[in-house]
Amino acid sequence: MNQWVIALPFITVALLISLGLYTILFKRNLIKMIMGLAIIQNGVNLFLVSLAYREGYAAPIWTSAPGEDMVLPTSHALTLTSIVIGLATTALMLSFVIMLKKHKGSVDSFKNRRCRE
Amino acid sequence: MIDILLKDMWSPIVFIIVSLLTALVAYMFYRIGDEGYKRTRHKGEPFISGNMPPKDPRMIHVGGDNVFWGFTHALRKYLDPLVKAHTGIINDYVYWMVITMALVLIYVYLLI
Amino acid sequence: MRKLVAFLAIMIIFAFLVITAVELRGDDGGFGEPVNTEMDEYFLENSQSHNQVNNIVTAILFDYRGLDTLGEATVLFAAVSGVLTVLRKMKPVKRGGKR
Amino acid sequence: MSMDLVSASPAFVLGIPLLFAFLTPLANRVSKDLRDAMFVIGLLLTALFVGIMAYEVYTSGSWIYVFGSEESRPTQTASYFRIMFAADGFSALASITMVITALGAGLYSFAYMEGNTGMEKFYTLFFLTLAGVMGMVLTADLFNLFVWFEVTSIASCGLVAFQNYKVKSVEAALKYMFISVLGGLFFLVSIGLLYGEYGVLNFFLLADALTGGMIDKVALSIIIVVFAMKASSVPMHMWAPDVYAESPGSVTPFIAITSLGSLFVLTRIIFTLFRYSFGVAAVGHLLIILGLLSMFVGISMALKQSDVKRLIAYLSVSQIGYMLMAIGVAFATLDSADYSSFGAMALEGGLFHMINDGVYKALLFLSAASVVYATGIGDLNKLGGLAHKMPYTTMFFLLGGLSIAGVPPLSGFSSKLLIYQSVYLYHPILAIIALVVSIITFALIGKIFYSAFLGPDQGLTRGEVPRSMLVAMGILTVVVILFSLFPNYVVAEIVVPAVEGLGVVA
Repeated sequence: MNQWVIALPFITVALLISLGLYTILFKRNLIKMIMGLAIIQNGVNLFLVSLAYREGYAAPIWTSAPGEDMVLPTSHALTLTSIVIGLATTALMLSFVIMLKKHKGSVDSFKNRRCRE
Repeated sequence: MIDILLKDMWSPIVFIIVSLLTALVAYMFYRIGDEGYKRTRHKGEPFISGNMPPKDPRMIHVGGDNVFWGFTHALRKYLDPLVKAHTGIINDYVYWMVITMALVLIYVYLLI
Repeated sequence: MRKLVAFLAIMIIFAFLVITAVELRGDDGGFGEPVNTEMDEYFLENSQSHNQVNNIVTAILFDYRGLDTLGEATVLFAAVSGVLTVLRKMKPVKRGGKR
Repeated sequence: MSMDLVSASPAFVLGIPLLFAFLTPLANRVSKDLRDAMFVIGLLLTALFVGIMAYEVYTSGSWIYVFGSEESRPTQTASYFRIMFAADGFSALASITMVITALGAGLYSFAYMEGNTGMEKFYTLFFLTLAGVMGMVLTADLFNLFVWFEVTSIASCGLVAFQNYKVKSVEAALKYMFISVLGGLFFLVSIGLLYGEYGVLNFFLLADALTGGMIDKVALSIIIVVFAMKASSVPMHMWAPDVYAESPGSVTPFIAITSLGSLFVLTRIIFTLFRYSFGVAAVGHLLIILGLLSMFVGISMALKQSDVKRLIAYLSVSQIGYMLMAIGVAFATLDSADYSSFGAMALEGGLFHMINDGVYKALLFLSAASVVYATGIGDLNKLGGLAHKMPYTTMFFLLGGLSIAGVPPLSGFSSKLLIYQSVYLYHPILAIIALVVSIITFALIGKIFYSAFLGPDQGLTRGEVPRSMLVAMGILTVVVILFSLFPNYVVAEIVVPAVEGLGVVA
């Protein structure tokens, strides 16, 4: 039982990812679907950051650390990169939606289905 | 088991030479034929079920979906649901991906 | 029907993620107790002597995994180019037929 | 000096397209001719460095290039903590495929895209896609793979939506982007799982560390699904026809090559990461199932298409099935004695089919784009009689089409023969299905050829496409003919080193 309580941050991540998937699958508004994607992004970033955590350890900066006890630095670097990538992809997708709205005047995914079959 | 490996026997250059030789033989047979044969008036004109061919030559062409119409029509009970499943809605694209992911996860969990 | 299947699929993925979350890093490990830290310890020990940098994340971003940062900048550049491309003035190009 | 250049050639293969992606907008400020010249120079330089890398791999063996390390060929574990590129036969094969297609598509773009505004952005996105794909196939680091995956997704989506006055293009780009980003996020989850468990990101260290526990199972099955999705495997193929049909004709083969690149990555990941820790048979069967589905559903959907590019897109989905099946058979037999009797042949066939497929599919897409360029019509119901005015395009299409259908003596037959025979030895049913699919492919090529090119002249076009487009297709044709005439040479010199590069020797 203790294990489940300890793993709570990871379970939060799983919840966030499932919530995002739910949003993507059940919402028809394209903007809301992109918001669902952003929820998953944040969940994944939370996952990467929480991987770094070691109890009682300091941030990986030598000037403020009391000793050599520091949390894992690699996943912080990975998270920084993935945040920037998330920003870039979201921006591009929103610009696609803007263009679709200009053309057709709709952000409904059920109405944007000209390519099919 | 196939003892002879086809890939060891396969050589495109030999194939091309053999095809050329075959073509040569065919041409020689062709040359034996009667040279005095005369084309009749309707020879070479399209024959459409006994109807007169249309005046406009563009109408003779059968194109697009009509080419394998019979084949696709015979398979319509299999093809139509398949075509219908390609809805073109993003939600469905994600839906199929999520389902595949769930199935693969179960498959790998059970079988490895 | 479709909604039910989709919901089930989400549930299955959620279940697997939860199982992995609990199983991560062994039975007695888990959150906050990484097991294999060889790579990170190497960075912690050597980033000062290699790079004269106190902030180890900086050392990783710009030295050890510098190519990732280049890729990150490339992603930004690609996204900017993409947005400028998509949102540029529409000017249809007529083509085909009897030119 | 020159030795350093050779040693660093994997970095240049990635770096040259990146550099030129930044340079083309600057050159556009000076003049349009300089910009066009830069584009060609960049492509040729990339090809040069791919050639240098491949030559070095084939003559003196593979090596690993470590970024930012004093020793570029690692001897100690600490070097594996940095990002590294694997320059082996497999990356050589993959990057040769990419660069041939990029050259063809790039030269074709000049005339095809004429009249569009913002061409400097087009060239930038083209180079970024090339860089992303090269990074994807060369890298030996999981997170770095994710970064190049995203670069490829973003840049290729920008290319798809380049003709933003077409609503269908924007829509296809949005769909592709959406599903790629979702796939990328799942990939990131599995990277996180593997990093959290083993604390390393490098392929080789990870391959040593994997134990085959629950974490590995979940992470690796997510990776399989994500890369199969990007490779447009059924049932996650639905984005592919949209994107291939609605992207600008000159870059369609280039978009197709990104999905082929994902298949390369999938192969490498499976063979390096799954191999030592897992029951290989189950994963092999999974790939065979995906391959069969792709072949069958792809070809069935192609039967109902009436748009020429959409039809070819579905044909390409079914071709992906052949490769997945061949890789699956090779992987399923990896631990048994069957591997030396036919598993290795399946792998050779699959890899040979990948390089073939990249080239002839490019030829096919480009000739379809020529039809659209010359007539403005993509609908097969309205086309007809183009052979009268466009003899060269007809010839190119016929060559690519017969090759994709696997008609002897063309290159598609040589690789399919390897696949048929090895798959037959694994299970006869698989080979029979593959043959049937191949026959239907031939019929569908006949359909396009008959309805678009044969028949009386409909007066749809005034003449052949511009000469530069013909030259671009001609280059690809020469490659197809070379592959057709000397398949044994290609297998011995390019494909066998690639099989060795995957770390499996019969």
